[in-house]
Amino acid sequence: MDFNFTPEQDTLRDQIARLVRDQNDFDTRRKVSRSEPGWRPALWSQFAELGLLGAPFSEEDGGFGGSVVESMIVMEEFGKGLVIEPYLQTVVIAGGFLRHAGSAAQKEDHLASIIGGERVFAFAYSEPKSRFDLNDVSTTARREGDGYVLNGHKAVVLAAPFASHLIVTARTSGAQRDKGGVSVFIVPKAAKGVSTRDYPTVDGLRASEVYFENVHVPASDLIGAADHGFPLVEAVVDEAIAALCAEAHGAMKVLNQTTLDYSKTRKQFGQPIGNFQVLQHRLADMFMAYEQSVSMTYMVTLKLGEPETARKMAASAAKVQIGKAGRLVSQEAVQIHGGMGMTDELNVGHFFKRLTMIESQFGNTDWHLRRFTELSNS
Amino acid sequence: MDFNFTPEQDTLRDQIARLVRDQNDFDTRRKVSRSEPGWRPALWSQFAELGLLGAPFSEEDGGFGGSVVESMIVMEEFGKGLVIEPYLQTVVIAGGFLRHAGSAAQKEDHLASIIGGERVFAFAYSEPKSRFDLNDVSTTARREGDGYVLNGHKAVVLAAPFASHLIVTARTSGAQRDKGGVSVFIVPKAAKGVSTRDYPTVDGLRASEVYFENVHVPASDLIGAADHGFPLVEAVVDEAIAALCAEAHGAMKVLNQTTLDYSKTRKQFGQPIGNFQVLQHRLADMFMAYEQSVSMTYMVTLKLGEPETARKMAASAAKVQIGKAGRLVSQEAVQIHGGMGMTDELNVGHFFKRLTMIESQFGNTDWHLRRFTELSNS
Amino acid sequence: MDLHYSAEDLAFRDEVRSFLETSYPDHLRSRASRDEVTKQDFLDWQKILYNRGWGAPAWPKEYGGTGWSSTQKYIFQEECARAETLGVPPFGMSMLAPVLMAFANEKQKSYYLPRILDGTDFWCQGYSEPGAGSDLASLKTRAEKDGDSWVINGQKTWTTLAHFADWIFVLCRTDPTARKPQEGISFILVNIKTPGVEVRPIITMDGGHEVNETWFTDVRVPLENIVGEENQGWTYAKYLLVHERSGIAGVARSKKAVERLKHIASIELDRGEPIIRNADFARKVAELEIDLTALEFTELRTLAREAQGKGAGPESSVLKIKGTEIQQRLTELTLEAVGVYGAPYFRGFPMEGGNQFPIGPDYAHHSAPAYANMRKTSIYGGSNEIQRNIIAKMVLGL
Amino acid sequence: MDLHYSAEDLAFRDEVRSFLETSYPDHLRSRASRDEVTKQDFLDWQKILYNRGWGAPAWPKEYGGTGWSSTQKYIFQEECARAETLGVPPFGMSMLAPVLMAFANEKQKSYYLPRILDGTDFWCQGYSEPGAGSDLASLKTRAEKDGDSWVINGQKTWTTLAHFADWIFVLCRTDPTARKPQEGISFILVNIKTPGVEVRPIITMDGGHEVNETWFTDVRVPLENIVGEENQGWTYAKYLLVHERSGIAGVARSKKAVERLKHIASIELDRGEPIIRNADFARKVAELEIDLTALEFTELRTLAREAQGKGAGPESSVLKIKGTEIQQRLTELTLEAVGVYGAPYFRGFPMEGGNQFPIGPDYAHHSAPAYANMRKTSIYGGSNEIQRNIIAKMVLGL
Repeated sequence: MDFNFTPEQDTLRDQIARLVRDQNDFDTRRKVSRSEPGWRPALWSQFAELGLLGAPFSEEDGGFGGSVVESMIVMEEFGKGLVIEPYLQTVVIAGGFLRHAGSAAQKEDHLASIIGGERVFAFAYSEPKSRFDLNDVSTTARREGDGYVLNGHKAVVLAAPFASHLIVTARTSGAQRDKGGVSVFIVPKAAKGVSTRDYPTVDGLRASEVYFENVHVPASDLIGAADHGFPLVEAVVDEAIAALCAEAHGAMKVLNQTTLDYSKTRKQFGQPIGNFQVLQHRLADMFMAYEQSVSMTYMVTLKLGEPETARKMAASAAKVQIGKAGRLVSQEAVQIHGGMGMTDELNVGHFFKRLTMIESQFGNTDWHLRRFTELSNS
Repeated sequence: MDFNFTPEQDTLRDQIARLVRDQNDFDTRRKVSRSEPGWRPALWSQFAELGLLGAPFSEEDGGFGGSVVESMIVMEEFGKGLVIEPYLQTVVIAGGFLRHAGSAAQKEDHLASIIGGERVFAFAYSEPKSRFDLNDVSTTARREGDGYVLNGHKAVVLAAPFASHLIVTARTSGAQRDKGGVSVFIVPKAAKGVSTRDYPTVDGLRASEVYFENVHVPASDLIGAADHGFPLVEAVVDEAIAALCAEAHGAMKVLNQTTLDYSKTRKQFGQPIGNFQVLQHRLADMFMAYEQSVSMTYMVTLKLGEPETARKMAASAAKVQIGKAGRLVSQEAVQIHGGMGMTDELNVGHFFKRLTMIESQFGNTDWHLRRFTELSNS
Repeated sequence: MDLHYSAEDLAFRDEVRSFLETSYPDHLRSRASRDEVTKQDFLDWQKILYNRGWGAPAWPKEYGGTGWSSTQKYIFQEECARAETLGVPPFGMSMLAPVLMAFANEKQKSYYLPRILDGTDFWCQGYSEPGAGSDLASLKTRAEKDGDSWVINGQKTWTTLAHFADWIFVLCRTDPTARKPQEGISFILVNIKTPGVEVRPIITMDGGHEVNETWFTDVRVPLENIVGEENQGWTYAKYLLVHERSGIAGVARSKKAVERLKHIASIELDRGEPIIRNADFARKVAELEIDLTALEFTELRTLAREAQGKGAGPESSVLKIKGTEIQQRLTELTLEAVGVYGAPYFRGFPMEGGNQFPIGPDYAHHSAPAYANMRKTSIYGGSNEIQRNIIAKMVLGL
Repeated sequence: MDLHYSAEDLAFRDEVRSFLETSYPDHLRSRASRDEVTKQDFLDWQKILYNRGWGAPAWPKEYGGTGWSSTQKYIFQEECARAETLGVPPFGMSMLAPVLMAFANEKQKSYYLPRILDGTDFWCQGYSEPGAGSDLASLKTRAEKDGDSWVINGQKTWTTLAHFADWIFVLCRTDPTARKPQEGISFILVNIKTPGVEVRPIITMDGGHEVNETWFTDVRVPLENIVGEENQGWTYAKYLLVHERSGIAGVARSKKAVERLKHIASIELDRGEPIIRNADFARKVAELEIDLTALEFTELRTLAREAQGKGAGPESSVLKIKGTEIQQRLTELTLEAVGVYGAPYFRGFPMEGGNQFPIGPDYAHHSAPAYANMRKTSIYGGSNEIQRNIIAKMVLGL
């Protein structure tokens, strides 16, 4: 039992923290998110140079021999700075698919480009009617000759506007909600028949509706076994959830500190509002919510390697805790800041919006409570 | 639209309040509840003399021309004094069955005795496995000759230890949980084959397990139509719920006042604890919970005459609100009283226990939330 | 005790309902769910009400009001909510007007009130300042006498709809030497076109523009623009804050919003079924409906007390707290219902094809900004913390 | 970072587990779920632990403790919870003993500690007074020097298990003239059989007898019964309050209780199905399990910090708050699960047929009293309000 970071991990954290502080201050981040192209390829290159994009990959995969703990560190620091660049989609998710099920050729083709910062991925899985169910897939991949033909519509695909490649779930057999029959493909966004409508999201990211119209995909771009993609998707999404939890607790840390600082300086009725016992207890509750979120992030990160049921329960438990804590912390931060907390000018509202979106990303609190319940009582 | 009481109703309330204050102070109530027989027949006679037991009955039924509003007033005042005498079971419930569906002969036989205080009723409906479902009835009433033969076991029948008569639900047809096939009978407790095991309840009342072993009941003691008793039971129980809500808000009123008084006198750290803003806000929340409970009691009481769906939704909504408010108020009252609130010596714990039991009487908060949801979305 | 409307009240309800059906214009109908309501929208609706003689439902007849009973006012609100009409901005109609009626001189009353009634003047409120949010009495904006003018310097903030306004009523410090912060404050009316008044937008986190900073730099207004007595403004401000709290609970609008939420939840799918069949979601909607019913009856009880002349009093804090909690919860659940389509954001980005947003269902477009925006309700109008303080002090005597 | 136990730790766990399986006596097994645990029960269990050399898991070896690592202590707690053993009353073992080790003289240590270890002395705590609940420093009980004795007068309350106790450690005011209420307090050991000590039961609302009032009337104890310096008792009292907070979260016991709750919920029927299949009930159980997981990992993080010598510090307030909230919630849900059979009450009424209650399922008998009883947990040990004050002050610097 050990909750300590290695000296290398501490160094990694310091590097990222410095990079975020220097390159991603609040005004810069806001400006980037509101202008085209909505991210900074140059910053992405810096990530690559610093080795961030290879941090969680093994040395044999061309990475720096880290693990999910490294992704946790990156995401926590990114959460503190509201970083919009698609580390989650590219490194955690696409990287995760490749690590778990990529063929030697696929790894060869993609991993070095991910680690080097040349390729950016998006994960096209949700659909207009699928809500949060990863098995609810209407997009079809029809076998044809040596490959597949994809047709369908993927909804709110984060980072798709600047992705070079997409990871796409599609149905190779079965009915819309069957767990069998789901397959996973790598599709270059430039492939014929792929079209997108791009838009910003409320939390300052970018996303697309992605349409597939008779898109031909060679069999070599299938990741894992045909029809058996669902458990793979679940495994990767649980890793993405762990990373999101880290991002969320990073965001909560800053939001708590900002609110605490504000409560010590803002005066009402002749004294700092932090003197009022009601606010003191609410700040204490925010602190506890944050501490419990850190605990759950560690918990899920360290349990990603457990057997399937334990891993899923860990991911759902963490997502539930983080969802509730994020709501509490973000709502209270705005409330304690009063009118100022409502403005676009302070970072408070931006953390509020990001934490709100995290709550529903990869399944909201209720969805994960139900998954946890079903696993717990089965 | 009118939320005012008539002068007669105001007078009734004053009379009851005086009676409760004079005859049912906390120490007396505690002593009575802990000694045999666990209630006061003499006090019951006083209720009769004052006309309380006839208050909600029409003049043609021998009552005093009141309505559910009169029962609400009685129950609210009884709630303030934690009165243990079985007004709910005898007047509201048995009286309700007779009002709604009693034959002329049944009214003739029973109503005058209820109003006069000679007969006391208990309502034997729940069973060891029925939880809160009124249709879940395993007790059987087999047709035999000119009557019925009852067999079964009723659980936690409040007031049964001192009842002269029981209202019993039994199955005349159908399967255990069918809504059809439930019938309602009046059974003298002295009838051959009726046996009881009596015990106290945590809130200072008395109850029995009631066993029916080949109990012969004449057809003339069937209330309403055979097999069609369920809607009748639902209607009467909704009236009982309205009465319970009144009792609960009466209890909350005293508990809030007691807690408020305590917070003004009890000192910690050199000042009354009511000076601490955290307690101020919690007392404000208790006040709001109480106010909302009063509103919901009025609401359900005034909607008892509405069509079935509206009546049920009103009853469930009120029970949910009162259940939550009672929990909040009772828990906070104990917490704010600190150690003293935990003792048997103060009335706080006794209100706590009564409010706790009310929460589950005739269906707990979850049960009524589900009923409300099903009616609302059907 | 009785819940039923009288025959007269029912006839009145039908009259209102049919008026709204026939007279509420289509071009405003589509506005209600849009991002931004324009000033012209407000003016159009006020003109229609005015022409019908219902320009000021809550005013006494002598000022051109309807003279309605509190039940009639309640019914009118209910019907407007049911028809999803625009709201009427409260600043002139429900905030300033009662103060004028109670404290202004005849000349002021006869000049300003008719212009509020027919929509000529659009008012906004100059109360809060950067350093004085819930602590209103610590305001710093000064008004100094100079000849026949007040000269005003200072800054107000959170001035809602100041960018639409013709006039602003301003709390100013006129006696800086007063012993208590509540003393030495005056209530002054300022035409917003007066030189030296500058309105700067505050963009809120939902991307909307409702509130502003309003700066006063050597703004000169006639001495006669003061309402009531010099240095007595705090009394009028407080009067304004406790007066006309009816409707503060927003029950009728929230009832309509619950309907909308249930409609959305009957369309949005969860595991292939409408999400309203999801036990957790259904429970949350039911809890909200039940809370709203409790609030509705608490408001009805308050109205009954008011009708008896007993006054709403500090109990109106209950209506404010519970009403805003419900409004916030409604937007939370709506955002939850729409799932992934809560994320796309359109405000400020040019849309193709006019009113129709291109991505996801219509009802989802505004769900996340609405959730963010409604956080304001527990902050403004005396934060919910202040309301709990008021209950503790005024009701519970703590 | 790593969650796994080392091979040594796993071997230790097996050792503890097999010890508990073979050595925990049957007559104590049936006690755990009974109303009242007797003094003899506690003594029996302590004797068994003592004989195994595990009489004081948390003490250093020099005092007869185990010298275990914090992981080993954690494992021991987990296994005891898993086996549902009796708890060891904390007053002597975890509260007084650390104070003695840190501040007592050699003679005191060598006399008292072994007698705690082998169960000879049963201790209770004389801290709270009727006028001083959470505000401990305002205590009034006096100890005055008279010849070779302290003469103690006053009243303590909430003295848990004083009716079992041989000794009580008492905070007394020894310098009434001290400037601050925290000063002038001494920490004195009193044999409870000393003339003038009177223990009066306090019956709590669940009908149980755990706590007492303890009265001191001219109680004479030797001067040497003071621990440490005269008038420095507040320092020792605080030391006691922050020391040995491990286990305060009660995670292991609560995990076992969740198991029991789920077992009950798999038996109790709702609409003919086990209530654990009811979506609302299942959700509440899941939320509790998740909260407990969060608490477990927060405790593990705290242990890890402690193991590095960083000290638990005021973060232990988080463990206390969350731990007690979970314990309370567990009893709430258990009562909810058992339905109508939560109502019958048996304590103090003679039962037929020995241990078996006659009405309803076994697990229901104690559910309502347990719910009522557990309300104490957010009051005692520094109320949860005090804990939040501590977080605000000590952690957040407010």
